[in-house]
Amino acid sequence: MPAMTMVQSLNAAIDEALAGNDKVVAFGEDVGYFGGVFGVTRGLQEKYGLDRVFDAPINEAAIVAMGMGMAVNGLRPIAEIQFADYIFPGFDQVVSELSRIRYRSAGQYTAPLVIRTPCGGGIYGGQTHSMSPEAFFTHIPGVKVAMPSNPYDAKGMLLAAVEDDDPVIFFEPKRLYNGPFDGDPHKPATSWARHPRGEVPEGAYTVPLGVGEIVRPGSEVTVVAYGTMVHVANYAAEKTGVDAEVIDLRTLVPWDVDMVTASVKKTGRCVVLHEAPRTSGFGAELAAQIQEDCFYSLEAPVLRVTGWDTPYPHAHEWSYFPGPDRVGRALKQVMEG
Amino acid sequence: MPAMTMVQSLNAAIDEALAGNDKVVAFGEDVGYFGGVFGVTRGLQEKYGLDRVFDAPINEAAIVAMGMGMAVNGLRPIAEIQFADYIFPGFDQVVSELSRIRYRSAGQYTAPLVIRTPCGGGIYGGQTHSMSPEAFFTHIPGVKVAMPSNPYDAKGMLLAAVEDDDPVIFFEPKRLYNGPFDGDPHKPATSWARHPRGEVPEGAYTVPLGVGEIVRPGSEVTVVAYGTMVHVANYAAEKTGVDAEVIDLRTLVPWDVDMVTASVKKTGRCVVLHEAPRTSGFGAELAAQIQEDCFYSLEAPVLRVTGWDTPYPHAHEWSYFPGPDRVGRALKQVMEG
Amino acid sequence: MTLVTGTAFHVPAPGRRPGDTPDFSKIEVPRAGETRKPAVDAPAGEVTDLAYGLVRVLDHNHQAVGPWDPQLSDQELINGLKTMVLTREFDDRMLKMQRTKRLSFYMKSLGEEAVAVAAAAALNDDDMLFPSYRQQGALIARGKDLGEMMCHCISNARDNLKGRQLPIHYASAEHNWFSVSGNLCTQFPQAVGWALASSYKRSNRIASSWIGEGSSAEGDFHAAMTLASVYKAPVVLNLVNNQWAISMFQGLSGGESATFAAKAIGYGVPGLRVDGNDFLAVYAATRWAADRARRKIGPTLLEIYTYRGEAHSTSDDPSRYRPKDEWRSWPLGDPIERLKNHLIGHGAWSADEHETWRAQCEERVATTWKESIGHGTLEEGPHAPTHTMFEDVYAEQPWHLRRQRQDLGV
Amino acid sequence: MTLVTGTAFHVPAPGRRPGDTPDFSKIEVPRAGETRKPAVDAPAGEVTDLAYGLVRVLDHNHQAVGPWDPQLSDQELINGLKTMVLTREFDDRMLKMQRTKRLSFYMKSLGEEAVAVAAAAALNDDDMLFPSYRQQGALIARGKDLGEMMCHCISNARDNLKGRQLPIHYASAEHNWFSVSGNLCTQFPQAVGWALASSYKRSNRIASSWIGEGSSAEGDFHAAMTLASVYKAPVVLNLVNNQWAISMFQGLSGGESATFAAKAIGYGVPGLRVDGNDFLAVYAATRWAADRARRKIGPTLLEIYTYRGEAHSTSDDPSRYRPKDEWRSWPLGDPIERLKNHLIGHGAWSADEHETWRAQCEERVATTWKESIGHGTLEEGPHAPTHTMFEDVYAEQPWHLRRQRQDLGV
Ligand SMILES: Cc1ncc(C[n+]2csc(CCOP(=O)(O)OP(=O)(O)O)c2C)c(N)n1
Ligand SMILES: Cc1ncc(C[n+]2csc(CCOP(=O)(O)OP(=O)(O)O)c2C)c(N)n1
Ligand SMILES: [Mg+2]
Ligand SMILES: [Mg+2]
Repeated sequence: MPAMTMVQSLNAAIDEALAGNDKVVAFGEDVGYFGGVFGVTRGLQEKYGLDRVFDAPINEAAIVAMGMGMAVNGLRPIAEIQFADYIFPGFDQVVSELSRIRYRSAGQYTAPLVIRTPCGGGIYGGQTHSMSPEAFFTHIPGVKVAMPSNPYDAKGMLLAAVEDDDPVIFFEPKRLYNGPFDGDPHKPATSWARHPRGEVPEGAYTVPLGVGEIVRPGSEVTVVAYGTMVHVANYAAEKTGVDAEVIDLRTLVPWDVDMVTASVKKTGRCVVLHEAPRTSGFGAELAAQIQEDCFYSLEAPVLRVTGWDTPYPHAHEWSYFPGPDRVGRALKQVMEG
Repeated sequence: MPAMTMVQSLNAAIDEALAGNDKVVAFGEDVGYFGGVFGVTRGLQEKYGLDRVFDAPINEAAIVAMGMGMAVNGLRPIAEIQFADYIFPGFDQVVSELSRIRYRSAGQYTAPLVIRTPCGGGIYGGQTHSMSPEAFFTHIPGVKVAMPSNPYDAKGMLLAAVEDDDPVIFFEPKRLYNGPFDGDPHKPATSWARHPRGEVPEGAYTVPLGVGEIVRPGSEVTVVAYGTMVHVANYAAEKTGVDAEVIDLRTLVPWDVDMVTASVKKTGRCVVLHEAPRTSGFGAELAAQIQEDCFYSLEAPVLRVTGWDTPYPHAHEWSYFPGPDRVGRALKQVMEG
Repeated sequence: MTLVTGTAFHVPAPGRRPGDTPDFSKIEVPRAGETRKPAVDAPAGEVTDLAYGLVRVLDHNHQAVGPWDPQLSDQELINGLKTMVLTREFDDRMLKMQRTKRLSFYMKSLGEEAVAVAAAAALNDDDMLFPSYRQQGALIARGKDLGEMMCHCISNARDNLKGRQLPIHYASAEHNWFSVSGNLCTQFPQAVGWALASSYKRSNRIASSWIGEGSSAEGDFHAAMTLASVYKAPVVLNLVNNQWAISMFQGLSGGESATFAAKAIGYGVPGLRVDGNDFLAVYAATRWAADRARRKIGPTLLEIYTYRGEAHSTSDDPSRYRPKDEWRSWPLGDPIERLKNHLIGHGAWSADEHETWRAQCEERVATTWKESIGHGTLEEGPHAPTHTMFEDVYAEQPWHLRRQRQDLGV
Repeated sequence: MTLVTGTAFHVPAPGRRPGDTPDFSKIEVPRAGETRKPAVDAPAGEVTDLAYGLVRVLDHNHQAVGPWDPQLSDQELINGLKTMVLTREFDDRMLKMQRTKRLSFYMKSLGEEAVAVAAAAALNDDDMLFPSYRQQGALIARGKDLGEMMCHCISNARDNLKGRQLPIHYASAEHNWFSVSGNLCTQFPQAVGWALASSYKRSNRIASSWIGEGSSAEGDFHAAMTLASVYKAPVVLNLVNNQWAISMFQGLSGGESATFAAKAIGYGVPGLRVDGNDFLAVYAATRWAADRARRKIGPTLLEIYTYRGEAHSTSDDPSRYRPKDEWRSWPLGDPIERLKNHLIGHGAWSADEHETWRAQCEERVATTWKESIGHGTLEEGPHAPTHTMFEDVYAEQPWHLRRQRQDLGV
């Protein structure tokens, strides 16, 4: 099995999708000839032609709407929004249109569009290249929301998203594109080649949406994370010696409530993590639901470790990013509770 | 003190603001000559002139951006978005611009824009005239979010919003425009004239943002609500006989954490309410924070009663709306917990 | 800050308000036949004059004249006329029923019947329509059962949308009629995407969409025009300038400074102004644009020039913002009267036949109404079963919706 | 679905890619002086030809010719030239420093110096600028301290933005320079709002904003144009067509089918195409538009026609999508060379003086850089104190931010 970066595995997924299904097209800003600013679609226009992998005007509403129109007409489009920070001009098309078309037409029309977009911080991208806006999308009935944490899942989940009959907002933590990242910026960069989930099978396979994964079994506390924070969680557990069970949620809507509640009922403690600002972040939903479902098993309140309620700063990147120290502190705190 | 509907008290507030401060202007779709589709700005163009109260093209991004540009240039604009359902074309201007201008310019530029918008259901408005999108805005650092539940607060809070040096998203529960509504559509409509908070002083006064109100003292369970749900909460408490303490949050960001936690620590139980869909609604934030702050006082999990995770339906209005029956059931359930 | 008197910046105003006498003297009405008809493959840059012209066929004597005369058979015209009359009768009844609270809401298309009905006639039945809320005439033209339309409007058990949508927000895949959105202009770029997928599939089907002049101020207008222009999509984009957007006259949407058709120029797309109350003109212009699309020459923007004869919807009272009965003075007349007079003029139709048909429509609508309410009403039901409220959010019901359904006990 | 071969729909392609010889033969370059200059109060409908012309002053002999010659004094021109040179030296050094990781990011304005510097010269210093990220020349022209610019770019303790923004996202109220946004086109409608408030205050100040041709596809472009047109706002809107938007040539933004200036026509706003590499032309057109705005006649859209000489930013490598050194073949030349040659041509400047000034700039930039890093660097700090991260989110810190600050222990 070849070792791949997440960029390569996403590229492979789109390649598989294009090869396997005539109805698949991919487009977005700089997606065509250039292959995307992160290279996720590199080489695919040359391989599949101008009308299957193409550039789109810089108008995110247009990109979503075009994808929706195409999907309604039977295609399986994969649209790229260059950075998740730039998805908002297209937000109305997602909230008011894409998410509702099945419902409001009583199933006569459906729009299985996949919107891929790189998200998250840790790259000194400042406030307009670092956002984690996933929570907004989890509050929109009718769209699924997913975020892989490694190359293997990225390929399998993206292929599952393309097969899915519902629209999927597919967040790609760009800090993980070229290697795992445990939240410590001072360590030398590591590569996916030396990570088990950097091994990516050739050919098509799917990792089902809606199913989480216990990436680190443990007994003392459940840590619910997704994207880059999965790696931070593992590292923090290791560093603190807290016997944490780390769950990689992978899909946010619908999330794997069974896996999470079983774990929390077992450990009696829970910490939820994300990079996005705290207030009304997806951690709020997780904490609210977990305390409701597991109240009588909980020995301490569910804690959240998240980005701060400020725009993402540039110079204070590592004071903002919820790194292993802050996660470690929360693990210790929840153990004392 | 004259009795006023909420439409009238909002109109009076804008009137006061325009009269008291040259810098105040009001605009939006149909806001000028017509006075708004709900009449909130009725008569004000005639009184203050075409350049102080005016119509705007049907482009919500333009409305927010124009307001922001004006606010940056020293005005105190009050923009109307005709229905909260239609705020999303302007969402990017709120998320990426309005909310961040103070931060990213390090205080050199500020944009004290008030965006008023009618929200909520109960009027058979279907999925595009019934939304309660407040949670989206609570996840945006840099904007304040408020929602009054009665004419008195509406006027005082709107005047506070206009005075506030930060942008305020001001949600107006349209079901309450013309009278209080306790969630029972089968009762005859009542009028604000017979409600104590329908008495609205003349002249300017403010109801400070960030401060909640205990609208019904109680000892058994704390109910946290805002907007129309405040009235539903009162009614449900009455109907069930549960001695609920009902808190009208009034401001969602920043919310009155001291008032809420003091109450929950006293009652040991809590139910949070909103009309918006459940997943990642503002109730999630409230429940997450309350369980964290009050964990050791809680005798049952914090429950949420909310709209369902579907678009707002037309015919099934009363199956969707979180009315007194559902709230009542939650009150009983939390008492058993 | 000291304000001097006078308006600080320009705020467009219609110049005629309640109490004023209607005054359309500023509206220039070119003679029928005056505006030229370019070849279907004319480059956009060579037809910019059409953005300032007005495609008209029926002259003041009700004769079809000039290059745009589509040369339709009497039967085709009579069909069009009949559909327009039916549409108007349907609208009338629905409005009345809303007044008696059987519908929560309604929007008429009075005066704009040709906009929709002529377009439907000029397009193929399998062309995909992305309408806004005032093109019910096109759905009727495509043969949608009136009873089904009513059942939708009253959200009863037979509503094909399961009670999920406001009245008039029809969706009918069978009629290649997309789901009407309550959000303005969103469907415009979607139509372009649909049309591109049609090209992609090497299909002959094109798309057409409608927005109002008020809606054309939305960013999605620019999205649609940019997409259509860049990829040369096979789409006919209609901008219905009916002079009003709720209470705002078209000057608030940019109409004071240029025609709406002129917006097409900057995209290198042909923009045609069309007399929207002239069935033949709307037919001919739509046909020209549809041919252009079908032959993959590219998109067209049609500014359909008309007047909103009624209130915006049942939620507003136009006598509060414009002169009463202004519509009666509209220089382009009533589309039904004009086509009727044309047909009568050359002996293919008569006033009696007309009245007979109108009465039949009234009757048919009334009968259908009675049947429809037999399947339930909004107020009293029955509606689609309550559990359906939780369906179609996703293809399969996820756990949280299942829980919510169970919580409601349905 | 069976796909036949060939492209199903039109996808614009630049026709020249890496490895190809640059070919600008399709670009028509009107002679300098050819495009007429209308009266400042000409109605928009009477200047539509200018959307297809090209305002040019400097001819191929570097002489200033024609009606648009702004008749600037030698000193004014020398000032402009000096500022352009300084801007280029500044950019060069910043790029190098980014390559050695002292900056996280940088964007040069190579070849576009006149776009910003000439505009700054033509506007009043108290006019409000809403720039995008490639108009640093205008900030330098307004006298912003280079050291402060650098301190911002390296987010050190003296960064006036407290380390909150990416490099080059300057904000300087003192210079009437709005906060540069990383989000494209958002500032365009804001500028219109600002300008309207200026009218409202009966102020003489106007606003000006810049976007790229790629960004003009955003919905906010339509928002800005609609607002400007409807309210006749005193604003100069610049659309810098530098041929590329990262890797996408201007055809992907609509440039294949019409000029970008032509977009103004549909709004009833004058749209002028301007040679962006001709300092005098940019000055003159800006001045015309500014006069129009200041006299409350209305807004103007200027398509500034130029070429992006460098990579989009330090994050991309243009040799992967366009011929190497394509810029060298750009038919409109280099703005610095052209103004220099003009001044030399009539004896107001010399090659030696030029080289001396350039070397002085290089030196000054180098010295300033050394001073600036003395106040800290991005990598090593010091930065603004960490607690400032929690400030300025709101005027006053609410409880949740206070808690978060305490949680971080700062
Ligand atoms: C995004 C959005 N903003 C505002 C509205 C409220 N609204 C509904 S119809 C309407 C006027 C539309 O006017 P126009 O486009 O001219 O169409 P017409 O009603 O004249 O056919 C408005 C403002 C809406 N439905 N959607
Ligand atoms: C809303 C938004 N979408 C996408 C981007 C990513 N992006 C940054 S610059 C750029 C290209 C802009 O090109 P153009 O407007 O022509 O300006 P230029 O760089 O040529 O000066 C893109 C796509 C962004 N910053 N904001
Ligand atoms: Mg209209
Ligand atoms: Mg560009």
